[in-house]
Amino acid sequence: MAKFIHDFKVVENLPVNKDYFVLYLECPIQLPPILPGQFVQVQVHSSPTTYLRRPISIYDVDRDKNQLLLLIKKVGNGTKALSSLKVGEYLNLVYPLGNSFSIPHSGRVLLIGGGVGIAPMLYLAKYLKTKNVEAHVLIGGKSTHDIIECDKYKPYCEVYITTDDGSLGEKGLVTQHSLFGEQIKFYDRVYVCGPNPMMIAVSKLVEKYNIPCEVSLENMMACGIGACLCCVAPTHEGNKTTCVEGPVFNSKDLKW
Amino acid sequence: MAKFIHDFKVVENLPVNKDYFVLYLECPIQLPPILPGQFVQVQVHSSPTTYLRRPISIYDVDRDKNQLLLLIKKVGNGTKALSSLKVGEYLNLVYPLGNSFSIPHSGRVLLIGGGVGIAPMLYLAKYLKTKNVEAHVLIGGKSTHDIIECDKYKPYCEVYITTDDGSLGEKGLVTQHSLFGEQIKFYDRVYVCGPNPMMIAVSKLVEKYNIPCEVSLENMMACGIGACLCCVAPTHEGNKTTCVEGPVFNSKDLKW
Amino acid sequence: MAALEVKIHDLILKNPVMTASGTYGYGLEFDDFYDVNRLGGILTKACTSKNRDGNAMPRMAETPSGMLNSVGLQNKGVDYFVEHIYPQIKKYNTHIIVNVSDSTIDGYKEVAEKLMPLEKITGIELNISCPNVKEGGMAFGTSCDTAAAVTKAVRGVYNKTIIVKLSPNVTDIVSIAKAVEAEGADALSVINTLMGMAINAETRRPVLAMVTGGLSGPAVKPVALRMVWQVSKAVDIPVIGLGGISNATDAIEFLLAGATAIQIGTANFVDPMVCIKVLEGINEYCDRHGVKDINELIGGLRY
Amino acid sequence: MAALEVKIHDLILKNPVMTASGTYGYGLEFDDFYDVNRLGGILTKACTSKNRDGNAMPRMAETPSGMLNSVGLQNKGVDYFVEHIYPQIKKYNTHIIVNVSDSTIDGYKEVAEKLMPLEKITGIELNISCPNVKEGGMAFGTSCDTAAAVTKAVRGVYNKTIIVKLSPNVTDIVSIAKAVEAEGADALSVINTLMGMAINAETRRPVLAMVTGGLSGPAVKPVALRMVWQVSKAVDIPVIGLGGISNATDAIEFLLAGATAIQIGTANFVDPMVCIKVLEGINEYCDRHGVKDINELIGGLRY
Ligand SMILES: Cc1cc2nc3c(=O)[nH]c(=O)nc-3n(C[C@H](O)[C@H](O)[C@H](O)COP(=O)(O)OP(=O)(O)OC[C@H]3O[C@@H](n4cnc5c(N)ncnc54)[C@H](O)[C@@H]3O)c2cc1C
Ligand SMILES: Cc1cc2nc3c(=O)[nH]c(=O)nc-3n(C[C@H](O)[C@H](O)[C@H](O)COP(=O)(O)OP(=O)(O)OC[C@H]3O[C@@H](n4cnc5c(N)ncnc54)[C@H](O)[C@@H]3O)c2cc1C
Ligand SMILES: Cc1cc2nc3c(=O)[nH]c(=O)nc-3n(C[C@H](O)[C@H](O)[C@H](O)COP(=O)(O)O)c2cc1C
Ligand SMILES: Cc1cc2nc3c(=O)[nH]c(=O)nc-3n(C[C@H](O)[C@H](O)[C@H](O)COP(=O)(O)O)c2cc1C
Ligand code: FES
Ligand code: FES
Repeated sequence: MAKFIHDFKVVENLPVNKDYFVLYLECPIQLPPILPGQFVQVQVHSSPTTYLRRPISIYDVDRDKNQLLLLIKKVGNGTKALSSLKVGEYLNLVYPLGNSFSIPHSGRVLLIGGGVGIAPMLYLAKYLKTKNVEAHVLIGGKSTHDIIECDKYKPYCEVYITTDDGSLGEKGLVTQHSLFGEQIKFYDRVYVCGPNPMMIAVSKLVEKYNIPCEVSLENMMACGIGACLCCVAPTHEGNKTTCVEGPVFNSKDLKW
Repeated sequence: MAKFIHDFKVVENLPVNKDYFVLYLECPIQLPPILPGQFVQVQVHSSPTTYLRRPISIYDVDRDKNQLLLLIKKVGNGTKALSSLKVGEYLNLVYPLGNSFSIPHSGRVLLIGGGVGIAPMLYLAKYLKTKNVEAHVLIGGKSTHDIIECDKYKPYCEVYITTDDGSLGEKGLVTQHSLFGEQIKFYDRVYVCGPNPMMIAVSKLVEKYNIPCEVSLENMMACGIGACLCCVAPTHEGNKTTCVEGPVFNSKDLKW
Repeated sequence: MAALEVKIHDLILKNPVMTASGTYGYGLEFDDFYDVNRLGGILTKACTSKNRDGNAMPRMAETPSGMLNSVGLQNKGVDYFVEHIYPQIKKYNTHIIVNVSDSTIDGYKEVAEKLMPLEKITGIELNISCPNVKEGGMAFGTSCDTAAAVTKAVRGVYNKTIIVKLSPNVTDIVSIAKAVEAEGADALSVINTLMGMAINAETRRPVLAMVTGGLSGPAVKPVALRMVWQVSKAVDIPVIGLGGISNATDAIEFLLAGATAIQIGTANFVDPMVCIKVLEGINEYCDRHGVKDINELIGGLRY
Repeated sequence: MAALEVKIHDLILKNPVMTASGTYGYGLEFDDFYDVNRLGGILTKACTSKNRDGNAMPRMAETPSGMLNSVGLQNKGVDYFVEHIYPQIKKYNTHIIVNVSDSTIDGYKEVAEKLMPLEKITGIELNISCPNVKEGGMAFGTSCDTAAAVTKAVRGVYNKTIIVKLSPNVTDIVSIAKAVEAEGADALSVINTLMGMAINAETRRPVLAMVTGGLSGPAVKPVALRMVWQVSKAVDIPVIGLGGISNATDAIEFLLAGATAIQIGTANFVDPMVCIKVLEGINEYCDRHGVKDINELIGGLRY
C-alpha cells in the first residue's frame, strides 16, 4: 500500500478524560484506502525533548469529513505536547503504515483491547460490520477511568467490560471475563491489543481452543517504514519488523 | 544588584512590523530596581532548536503595571518562537543582568541606536529625563521599515533619524548625520547601541572631541551571569565579561 | 542552478546527497515518497557473509536531539542479497553502494568478492566502525593496524571503489584515516555512530538490550564536522561527511569542512523527504551565494 | 527523606550534587539564586600557574541540545586565586574543589602546592582533558603515559583528595582511568567535553575563533553515561559522573551507571536553579522508590 506524508489540519482536539484525548485530523488530499490495525507516524513539533516521530494507531476514519481520528494517552513529553495542539494547527503524518488485522469473510470474532490498546479496535469493529462479520468487543482497564469511549462501539458490536477494581463491568483481568468460559469456543478469531502481559495471556488461552489470535504489538519505533530494523519482533521465521510486517502478528508466529 | 528568576506572564505581544515585536511581561513580584542598559535572559520553550537562553535588552519598565517590555527582532528560531507567544502564556526570565549606562548629574547627552540596537535607548531616555539630563536620540536604519517606535521617545527627548536609503530622516549612516558637524561638541556624553561597525565608527568620531562614549555590546552569551566566560570582550585591562562587567563599556576601554 | 556533480574516486555522483547505511533500507522503502534516482547515491544496510539476526530487543532509545541504536547488522547475508535484493534494486539509476561488514577479515573478503560481479553495485563501503557487534565491527576501526589490514585484504579482491567508514570512538581519527588511505581506500566516510548508553531510571535497567548502542542524529553533528575537517585536511582521497545532517545548511557546513559528498541517516526517520529537501536547499544556497559549481564549496572554509 | 550522604575518597558530601568546573564561576554568581551550601560541593573554574587571557572571541556556539565552548582556561592564575578569590569563597560550608590545569607538569605541581595550605579547599580536580588549549590540557589526558605522569607528579606534592578529570576523546577511556588510579588518583570525573566544531554556512567561517571547541550539554549525555558505566566497573575509586545532566532523572541514571556523585555543568546556564531542582528531584525519586540511602542506587543498574 502506498504511503504518504501530509500536513493534517487539527479540526478538533477533544479531551476524553485527564489522560486521554482524541485528535480529529483533516487530510489535505482525499484519504487513501486505510486498513484496520494500521498506524501513522506523527511528528511532534512543539516538544524540544521529542526528536523522533511517535507511532499512533488509526482510531477511526471519517470518510465523509475526510478525517483521521487518533486516540492518544498522555504518557510522556511527546503525547503531552500533542494534547495541547490547537484547532487550526497542523500535524505532519506519515501514513498509513503497517499491515492490518486479517478480515474473515464471515463468522463471529472477538476484539479485546486493554488501556489505550483499544485504539485500533474501533475502526476494526466498523470495518468488520461493513464485511458482515459479527463482532464483540471486550474492553479492559484498571478502573472506570480507563474505559474510554465504549459507547462508540455500540453501533458496530456488542460491548463487554472488565475493570481490575470492578468499578465498571466485570471485576478482574480481561482473561477472567466470563466470555472466557464456554463461550470463547464460539469465536472464529480473536484480535488483541494492549499491554504485552495481557496479549500473552489472552493468546495462550485462545490458542488452546485453536482459535486464531491476532495481536498488535507496540514496539519502540524509529522510522516506521521498515528502513531501520529497530522495531523487530522475534518470530519463528526470524526477526520481523513491527512497522511493516506488523504491528499485527498471528500470536502463534511470535516467540514470546 | 540582586538577580532574580521568575515566570513572567505575557500580557501583550504586539507586532511592530513584520520583523519586530514588543512583549509586555508582567512580573509576579514587585519589579526590583532596574537600570538603563540592563538585560534579561529569556528561556525559549517552544523552539526545539533553541537550547540556551536568549539575551534581550530591557526596552522599557512600566512600574504602574509592574511590567517589563522587550523589543525583539526576529532573526532566528528563538526569536521567531518568542514572536508567537500568546497572551496568558509564561516566559521565564533571569533579570536584571549586566551593568548599565552611566548617568551624569546634568548636561546634554546623545543616544544613538541602529536597528534593534535602539532597544535599550528608550528606557535610558526615560531614566535620563527623571534625572533632568537633556537627551537627544539619533536613530538609524536601512529604511523606514527599520525605524521603529520612534514616537515613543518624543516625551523624553528630541528625535533625529537617518536611513541608508533616505526614506525617512536624513539620508546616510548615523555618522553622516548633520549632528556630527559642529553640534556634536555640545554633547557631554554619547551612548551607542547597534551593529559593531556602527559603534566603532561613532566612537572613533566622538573620541576625537574627547566626549565620553558608552557602547553596549551584543556578544554571544551562554550563562548571562558571569559564570562561563564565553561572552568576554577584550579591553585594555584584559578580557571582561559582557554580561556582568558589560554590556556597556566606555569605548576607550575596548580593544577593537 | 549550480552544477552539482561531484566525484568520489571514479564514481561521478549527480549531486553530493547520499543516504547513510542502515537508515534507508535498500532504498525501496522510500519509493513511495520520491524518485530515489534523484539522489547522488544510496548506501545499503550492512551486508555480511552469513545471515545475522541482529541484536536482542529493544534496539533503540531516543536521546536529546538523537537516538541510540543497537540493531547489530541484521541482514540475510550476501548470498541472499545477490539473489533476492539485488534484482529488486538494480532498477535504480544512481550509485548503489553496499555497506560491508563482518567479524573476520575473511568474511569481509567473501562479501566483497561476491558483490564484485554485480554491475549496478558501483562500490562498497567497509563498515569497520559498527559499535553494535560483539566481535569485529568497531574493533577493526579503532586501531590503525586492524583498519589497515581489513582495507588491504578487501583491496586485494575488489577492483571497484572502496570507501572505508571510520569510527569516531578513537583518540586520533587522522592516523586511522591515513592508515587506510595507505592500503588503498578510495574514499572515507566520516563518521559512524558514537558509542553511548541509555538507562531507564524508573525500571533501573538499560534501555537497550545490549546496554550500549550507537549515537546518531543532530546531537553528534559538532563531533562529525570536526572529524571531517581534521581528516579531509590530512588525506588526499575524498571524504564523505555524515553525522547529524538534517537540512541543507548542515550539508553545506560539511562540504565547507572538506566533505566531497554527504550522507543523511537518522534524519530520514524524522522526515522521509529530508534528502530531497536537502538537495533542493543546496541548490537554493548555491543560487543565493552565486556558487556556479558545488565543487567551489568543498573545503571552502575561510579562516 | 533518604540519606543522601556520599563519600568521595575521604570527602563526605552532604549529597551527590556538585557543579562542573567552568560553568559555575566560583559559586558567587549563584548566591542570589539559592544557598550554595545546599550542594554537595562546587568545582571552581580552572586555575593555572600563571594568568591566562583564554582564547579569542567568539568562544561559544549553540548546537543541537548542547553548546561548544573554547573559553580556554581564562583565569588570573593561582596566586591571584589564593589572594583574592579564596577569601571570598572560603565562607562556603560545602566542599570547594579547585579545577587545576596547566601546560606543563611543573605548572600542575605549582598550582597544587599553592592550593595545599588552603583549609577550605578540600581537594583538587586535575583537568587533563581540556580540548581548548594548544599545548597541554587535553594532550595529557589522551594517553595513559602522560595522564599517569601528571597524576604522579601532583600526588607527590598534594596530600588531600585528588580527582582526575578524564577526556572522552579517546579510544579506550578505561585504560586511562586505570593508569591514573595506579598513580594515586583518589577519584575520577567522567567526562570533560567532546571535541567538536561549528561552521556558519552563510559566512563560510568557523563559528569559534579557535575553530574547534568542547561539546557539552544533553547531546553528550549518552556518551558520558556509557563512559561512567565502563570506568566505574573497571576501577576501585569513586567516579563522579557528568555530561549533559539537566534534571533529577539524568542524575539518577548516572548514579545507577556507577557514579558516586554527579556534576552539573551547561544546564546551569539554561536554568540557574537546576542544581537545587536536581537535588529535590533526587529526594523525591528516593521517596517514591523507597530508597532509604542514596548509596543503594550507586551502580545499581539491573541487567
Ligand atoms: C504501532 C503502535 C501504535 C500505537 N498506537 C497508539 C495509540 O493509538 N495511542 C497511544 O496513545 N499510543 C499509541 N502507541 C504508543 C505511543 O507510540 C507511545 O505512547 C508514545 O510514543 C509515547 O511518546 P511520549 O513522547 O509521550 O513518551 P516518552 O516520554 O517518549 O516515552 C514514554 C514511553 O512511551 C514509549 N515510547 C516512546 N517512544 C516510542 C516510540 N517511538 N515507539 C514506541 N513506543 C515509544 C516508551 O515505552 C516510553 O517508556 C502506539 C505505539 C505503536 C508502536
Ligand atoms: C546584551 C544583549 C542584549 C540584546 N538585546 C536585544 C534586544 O533587545 N532585542 C533583540 O531583538 N535582540 C537583542 N539581542 C540579540 C539577541 O540576543 C539575538 O538576536 C538572539 O539571541 C537570536 O536568537 P535566535 O534564536 O532568534 O537566532 P539564532 O538562530 O540563534 O541566531 C541568529 C543570530 O543571533 C545571534 N545569537 C544567537 N544566540 C545568541 C546569544 N546567546 N547571545 C547573543 N547573540 C546570539 C548570532 O549572531 C546568530 O548568528 C541582544 C543581545 C545581547 C548580547
Ligand atoms: C538504525 C541505524 C542503523 C545503522 N546501521 C548501520 C550499518 O548497518 N552500517 C553502517 O556502516 N552504519 C550504520 N549506521 C550508522 C549510520 O550510517 C551513520 O553513520 C550514523 O547514523 C550517523 O549519521 P546520522 O547522524 O545522519 O544518522 C546506522 C545508524 C542507525 C541510526
Ligand atoms: C563554558 C564552559 C567552560 C568549561 N571550563 C572548564 C574548565 O575550566 N575545566 C574543566 O575541567 N572543565 C571545563 N568545562 C567542562 C565541564 O566542566 C564539563 O565537563 C562539561 O561541560 C560536561 O558537562 P555538562 O554537559 O554538564 O556541561 C567547561 C564547560 C563549559 C561549557
Ligand atoms: S521502525 Fe524502522 S524498521 Fe520498524
Ligand atoms: S555569558 Fe557567561 S560569563 Fe557572560
